[in-house]
Amino acid sequence: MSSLWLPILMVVPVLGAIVVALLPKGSDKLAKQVTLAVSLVVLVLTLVMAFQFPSASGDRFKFEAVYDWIPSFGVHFGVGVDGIALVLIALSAVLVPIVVLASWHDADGVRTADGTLITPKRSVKTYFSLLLVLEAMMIGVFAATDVFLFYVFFEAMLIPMYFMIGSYGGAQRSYAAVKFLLYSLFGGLLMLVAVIGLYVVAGKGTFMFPELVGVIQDPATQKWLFAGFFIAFAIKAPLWPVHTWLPDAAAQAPAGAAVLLVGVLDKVGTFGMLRFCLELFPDAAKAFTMPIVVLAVISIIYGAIVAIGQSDMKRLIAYTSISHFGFIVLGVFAMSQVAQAGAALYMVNHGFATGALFLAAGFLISRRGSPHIADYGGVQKVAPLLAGFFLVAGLAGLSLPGLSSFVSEFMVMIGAYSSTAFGSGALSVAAGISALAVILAAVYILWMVQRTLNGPTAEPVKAFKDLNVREILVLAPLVALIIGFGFYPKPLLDVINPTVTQTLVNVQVDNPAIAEKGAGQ
Amino acid sequence: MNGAIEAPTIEYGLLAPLLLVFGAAVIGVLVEAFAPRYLRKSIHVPLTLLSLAGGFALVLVQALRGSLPTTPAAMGAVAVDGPSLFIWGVILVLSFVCVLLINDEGHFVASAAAVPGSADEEEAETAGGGHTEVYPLVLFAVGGMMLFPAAHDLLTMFVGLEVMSLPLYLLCGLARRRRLLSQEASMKYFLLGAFSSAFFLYGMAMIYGYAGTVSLPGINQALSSGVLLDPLLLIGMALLGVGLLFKIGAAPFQAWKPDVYQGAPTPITALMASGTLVAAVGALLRVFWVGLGNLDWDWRPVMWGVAALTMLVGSILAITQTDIKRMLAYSSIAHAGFLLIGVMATFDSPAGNAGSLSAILFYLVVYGFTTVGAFAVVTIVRDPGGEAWHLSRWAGLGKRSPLLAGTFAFFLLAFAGIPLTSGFFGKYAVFTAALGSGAEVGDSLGGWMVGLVVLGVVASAVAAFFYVRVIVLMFFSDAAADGPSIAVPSTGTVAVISVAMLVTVGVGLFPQPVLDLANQAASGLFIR
Amino acid sequence: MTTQYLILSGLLFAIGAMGVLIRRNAIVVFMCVELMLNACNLAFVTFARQVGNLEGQIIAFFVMVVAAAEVVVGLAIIVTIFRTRRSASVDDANLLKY
Amino acid sequence: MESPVEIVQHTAGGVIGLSWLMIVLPLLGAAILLVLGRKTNRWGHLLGVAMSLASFVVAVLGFFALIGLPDDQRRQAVHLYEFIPGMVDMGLLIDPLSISFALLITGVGSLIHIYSIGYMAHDPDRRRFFAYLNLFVAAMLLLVLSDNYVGLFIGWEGVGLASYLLIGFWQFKPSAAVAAKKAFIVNRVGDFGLLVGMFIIWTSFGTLAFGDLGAKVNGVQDGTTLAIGLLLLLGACGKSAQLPLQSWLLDAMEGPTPVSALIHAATMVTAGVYLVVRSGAFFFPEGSTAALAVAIVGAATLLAGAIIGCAKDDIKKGLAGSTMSQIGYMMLGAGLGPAGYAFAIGHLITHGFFKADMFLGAGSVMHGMNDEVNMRKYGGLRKYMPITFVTFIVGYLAIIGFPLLSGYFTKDGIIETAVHHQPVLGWLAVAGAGITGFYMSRMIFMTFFGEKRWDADAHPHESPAVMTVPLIILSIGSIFLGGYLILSNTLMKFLAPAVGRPTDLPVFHFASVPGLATLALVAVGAGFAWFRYGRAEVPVVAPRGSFVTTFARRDLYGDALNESLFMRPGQWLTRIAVFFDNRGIDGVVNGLAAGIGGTSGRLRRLQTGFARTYALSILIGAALLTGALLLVGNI
Repeated sequence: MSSLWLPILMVVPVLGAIVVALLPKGSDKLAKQVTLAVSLVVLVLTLVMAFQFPSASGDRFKFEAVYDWIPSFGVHFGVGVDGIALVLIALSAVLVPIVVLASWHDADGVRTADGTLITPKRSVKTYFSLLLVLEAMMIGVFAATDVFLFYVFFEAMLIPMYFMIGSYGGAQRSYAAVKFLLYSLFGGLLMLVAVIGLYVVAGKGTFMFPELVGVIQDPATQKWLFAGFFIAFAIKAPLWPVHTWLPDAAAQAPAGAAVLLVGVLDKVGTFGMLRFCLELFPDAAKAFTMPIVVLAVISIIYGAIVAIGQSDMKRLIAYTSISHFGFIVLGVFAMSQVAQAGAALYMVNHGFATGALFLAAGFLISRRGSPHIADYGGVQKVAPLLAGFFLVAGLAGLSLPGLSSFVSEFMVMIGAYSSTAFGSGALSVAAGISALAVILAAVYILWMVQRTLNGPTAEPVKAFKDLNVREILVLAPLVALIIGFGFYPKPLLDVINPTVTQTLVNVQVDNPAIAEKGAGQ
Repeated sequence: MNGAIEAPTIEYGLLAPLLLVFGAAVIGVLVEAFAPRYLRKSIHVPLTLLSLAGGFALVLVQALRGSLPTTPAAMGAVAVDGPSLFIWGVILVLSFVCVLLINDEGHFVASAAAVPGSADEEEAETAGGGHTEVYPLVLFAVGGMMLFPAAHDLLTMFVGLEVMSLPLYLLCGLARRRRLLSQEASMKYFLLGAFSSAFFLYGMAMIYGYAGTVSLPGINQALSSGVLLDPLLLIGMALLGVGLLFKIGAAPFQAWKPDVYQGAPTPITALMASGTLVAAVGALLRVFWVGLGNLDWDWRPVMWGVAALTMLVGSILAITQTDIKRMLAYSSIAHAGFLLIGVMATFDSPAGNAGSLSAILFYLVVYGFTTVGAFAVVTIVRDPGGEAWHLSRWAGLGKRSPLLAGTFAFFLLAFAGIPLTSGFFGKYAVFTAALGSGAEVGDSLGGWMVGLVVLGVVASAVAAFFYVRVIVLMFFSDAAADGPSIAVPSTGTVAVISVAMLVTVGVGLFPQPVLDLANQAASGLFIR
Repeated sequence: MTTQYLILSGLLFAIGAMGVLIRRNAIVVFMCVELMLNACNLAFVTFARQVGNLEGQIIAFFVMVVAAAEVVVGLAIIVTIFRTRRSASVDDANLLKY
Repeated sequence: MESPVEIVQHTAGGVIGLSWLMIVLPLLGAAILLVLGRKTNRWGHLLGVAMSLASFVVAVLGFFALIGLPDDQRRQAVHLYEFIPGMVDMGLLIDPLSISFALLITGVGSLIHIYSIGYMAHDPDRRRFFAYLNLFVAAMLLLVLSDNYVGLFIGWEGVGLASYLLIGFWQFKPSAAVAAKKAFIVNRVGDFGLLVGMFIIWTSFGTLAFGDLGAKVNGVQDGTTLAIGLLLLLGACGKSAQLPLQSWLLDAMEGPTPVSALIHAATMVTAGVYLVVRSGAFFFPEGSTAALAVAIVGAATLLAGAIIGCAKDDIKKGLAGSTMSQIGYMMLGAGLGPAGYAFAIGHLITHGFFKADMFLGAGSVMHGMNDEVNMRKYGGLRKYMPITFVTFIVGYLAIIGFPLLSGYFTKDGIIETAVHHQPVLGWLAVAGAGITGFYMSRMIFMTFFGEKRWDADAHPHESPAVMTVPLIILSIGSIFLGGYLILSNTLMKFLAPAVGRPTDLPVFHFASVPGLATLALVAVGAGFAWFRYGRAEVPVVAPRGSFVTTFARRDLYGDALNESLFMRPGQWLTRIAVFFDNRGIDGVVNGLAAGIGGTSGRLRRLQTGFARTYALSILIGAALLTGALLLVGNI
């Protein structure tokens, strides 16, 4: 049986994009409304689907649909979701409407509180249709059960994002856009070689993921192919030392695009590590665990330290994300139930937290017209709501217990610490070191908060208006989710856990977590 | 030397497309000779288009008839096998499209002989009409392009080579604007072309000396029996290679390409970039797979170096180009490199070879259409002094005419091989073939093929940089004050661009039909 | 006993190639190319003799025809350039570069 | 000694089953006040008080429900919901220890809520203030009530957040903003310890719930438990401002006075003691190294705090120093095993009363002196604010351990036990008591006695009833509570099910050697204070004292130490890292791009435009090709 859920989820935004693109000139408002409507439809569909998701039943992929696409390459249009894919699709579906609302006026020329134009008027229809195309691709990349299809989306996603950064971004936008594209493209091309290699070596004549699991036996081959995939994902994630594109891209992109970039697109990297690197090349994954964990820990600490030194809000947030992605990678490669479940959960929570942070920062910047922290001060006094949301988002960023990001960070660290996969020692040390990040996180967030929100109100800040209804509608849902999942993460974890268990089985890690406190029960 | 030479048998049916095109060309010449000037164009255009269309129809008829001949036609001079028919079809469609471009006013000089700005040019201008001998020339060139890859012996191949090249030499010199560049291009192309074909010829002589025949299967025969290390053979192979690699513009024989592509009239550039490349690759395959197939353990390593060098030279040098056509020329050099990867992807199993052959054919189709489309766009982005050749003039095009810029951007992405464009599948097919042949047990190169593919992706990453650069110019940077004007494109040009776009998008989304055709054409491999 | 002819043809070919590289005048360069073609002809005829079939000699005729055609085209091009530039030096024509 | 009794899973409904209301009510209050925002300005403070009182009521009911049960039933675990599947569930543990804390928090908390109505009357943001207070109460209750370390940690950070928000309540003052940030960050250092501690607990015992740990650990002491103990101690030091993480507490006085009273005196800062006592059975058993470490830290801090207290002219900072010192006593007690727990908790409770009493008193004084905090500008205030004076005196007597007042019993208990178990530390504690006597008396004399040293525009007046009533209630507690709790070991017996107790209950000696010594020293201290500040003239500007004084004034150079050990190196590290990222890593990336571009730029020069050059390249190519083919052929 093939279910139509996922194809519909992908078709709807595409159709929406076409409609928006074909709207007559000067119907900007309509374009926005249509986009919002479409994205909300997608959200509703996704939620309905998610609630039908049978959590603990047999086969790996639910809502599967497989059609032949390119028979002579053995490529199928194969989609289906396991727990992790489901939550990530849900994440995208939630973020898009929020981003639409958030970037309502981004394309029609942004004026600061004192009325100076910071970004000129640009084509509104293009921006929003790109957004919808991107949504379709984001859903596709997580839903793909065919390695080739995954790759296609993995690369094709770059283009709409490239245009969103390049033509709607800040002063350095084209540099940032090109850097982003080339970095990712390079990784992607290496991955292409690995993808072909996988096809050739496996000799199965198909790219369907389930049929490729455990096919590659020869360790040397595994290592090469693993490397091909991993480098691409490491660049995407981004992992130290191939991270430098992110701060530029995120800083130059309009806040909305930045949210999707850091919140969703980068997750494809960690998602790919978890599904492809681990399950297709288990031996290589185990062989490379230690070096990768080291890189992850470096990212965690390094990202945090560099973040402290940033003077530009968006760059700062970008670096905090680098630190957070370090945690995710650590969780993925800690090879324990708790850690990997934590990592998967982290992908979602980080989407919400960083999303909120970027958007709040975006609202600040749109009022002041400058991303430089030094240009602010005393916002709390004039715009308490904005300040409040910014603070909560920041606290989520430093993963304050009671907010969603804490649960995942805690699970990753404790899971890594207790992981018995490889003679716990080294992983414990890694977890211990990465725990230092909780201190650094407090420093970079609170210092930024102190310099922007607190203290005497700076002169230009006096003109600030507090959040309007639209902006509240943007931030409130995120904060609600952050707090809600902070106290009750179970729904997400119940969906994630079986998939993680499955993964660990495929990786042939004998993990007590499965035996004792297995996800199922 | 006994006995009389018996009259040759010619399979007119099989050769019909070829003959039709040549016939039309001859008629074209007669028209030039006898028809009054004001009539000529109105005769030429339908004549040319119809003959090309008819040729295509005939090709289709043969293809649909199914059973392809297993023996060469015309006393073993021409092999009308699957690949030939496929290549003929492609060339005919591409050249048809290019003719539509050529039709546009203002590409060609009124009188090639006239000195620019001289009185008799004025007179020629006022007399009206472009240079109508363009049409028969093009037809001859197309005929040559068809003969070149279908030739079953080296002599026919040489003749085809010349028939293809000579008209092109002339056509390059006929640009209406920037005459000096055009003529210079034509001269360089001519001299170097002749030079390289001399090498080809000498190589042919050596081979003949070794094998005692110039028919490709004959040579193959000789290889399977005779000594393999005869310097005659090796040198001959090398010199043949020079001639062929020169035509596809592989390094270190690529020097002519940028100059000629830049100087030639853009429609002709399009014709060369698509048709000539297709034909030359076809011929290359025939020589090295059919004629020298048994020697591949020797030429593949060398081809490895050529391919690698070509890809790198092409993509690295393109980065710093400022002339759009020149940049596209370098990009086509890089693509020639990718094609060479496919040429090296030989197997022991016929099935494997068929696989890589179809990969190459597929690549040729998608690249051909995309490149024609790209040049077509170039023809309508105008300055007062002709086409807006300098890249800086393209700044902000996306703002002024988003549709055109978008189309061009899409072609560029296809060149770069971004998924969901036809170019991606082309690259993919070739790379797959290469890795496959490398993975084959006991392959003489083995891991080296992987290395080459990695080199290939690195090259395409570098190449992506300059494609992206153009997109940045068009969309992200603000328009130049006196930006280029977009000429209202003729229906012909619009047709060309839309066809190219259609293929690039369509194949990018659903490559299977084209792949089926290629597979079918390649299934029987070449006649041996 | 045919080797001398081969050596001769080789020499002719080499001279032709060198000429192309050294001489500036387009006409002369072109003549050098023709020389190379004729070197080929000589080689063909010799080999025909050596291997004992007619193909080589026939090929020689073909080559001559082709060469003739080439002459026509070549001269046409060179003359046009000469008319516009008032010079037949191949080195003067280097607007297209880099 | 007896160990704690088993925790029973609570089944029946009843009050204990509803104990989650204690947390939810104030949380709800906070939520309403924050979400509805300005709309609630008129009645916001009342709602805050109501919620806190309601939660107090629930606590009291729970208390009675608990003592209604037999001893072995007095540890009731209330399961709420599955938190992290397979790892930990949300649940409350209602036992004597937690309920005592709950009573203190909600009780004193409510009083301070009420007091704040008056104290913050003129602040435009009073509503927000009450929201934060509610938030704090909720978090603090979660901290003490939850039945596992994760829940505890959430509360732990929650109170940290509330403290951050309240210290920085007047965030437009840079000093306040900085102090708030500092408090949070220093606390985070402690949290790091707590986190890693939890990692090890989970890894080695597979559970984070207090209920299961007892069985899993069952008294075994080894490297692991020691490590856990020390890490938890680090956490405790952070929250409870013990050495070496004490530096934030004094700056925290930037917050409004009620905050200092509730958070930085009565409740939050004692969380460390709670943590140690709660984990005592597992990781700080009597005589273990971990426990010794706790005691040492306590002793060191109680001296440090006292010394600092001596030098402060800012009344609140003086009190803050004394808070440090008093918590040091509690820590000392907590480090002595079950014998000390009762006294530690006892002192914690009584201290909650008298220190809150004094802070609020100080607040009342400031209220009357337009927020002047410098004691050198007070003097002779007893006539102008009698109630404040009396209540303050009560608190003062309690803290210096004047016989028969609360502090006397609890502190003396600690000292006695300490001298008995760890003589050295014990006698240090005695010395500490002496110093306490000095600096507290100093405070009294400078504030209420002597002649006026006010600024011209100061018009001291007694505070409104809404502020004085809480003072009175607190002072009553400060008088009697200690005796009630200690004399007949009421508290020790009550706590026994939760923390265990020594087999032979201690008997309180009024005339023990350490006790008398303490009294003597206190008297000396007080006398010296009178000699310096009561009888003599107090200069309005502080004279630059001996290096000892400076040492104390500078908080024993704690900040200087942090500055030079962590902040400066940290800043350097940051700068280096940023530079490395921009020039180093990104440099390589951009350098690569530039390199390729440069190569391209150079190579294209080969394209000279001369046809003959091209011909040459062809020839060379041909030669290469031939050579290569021959080469490969002949390999």
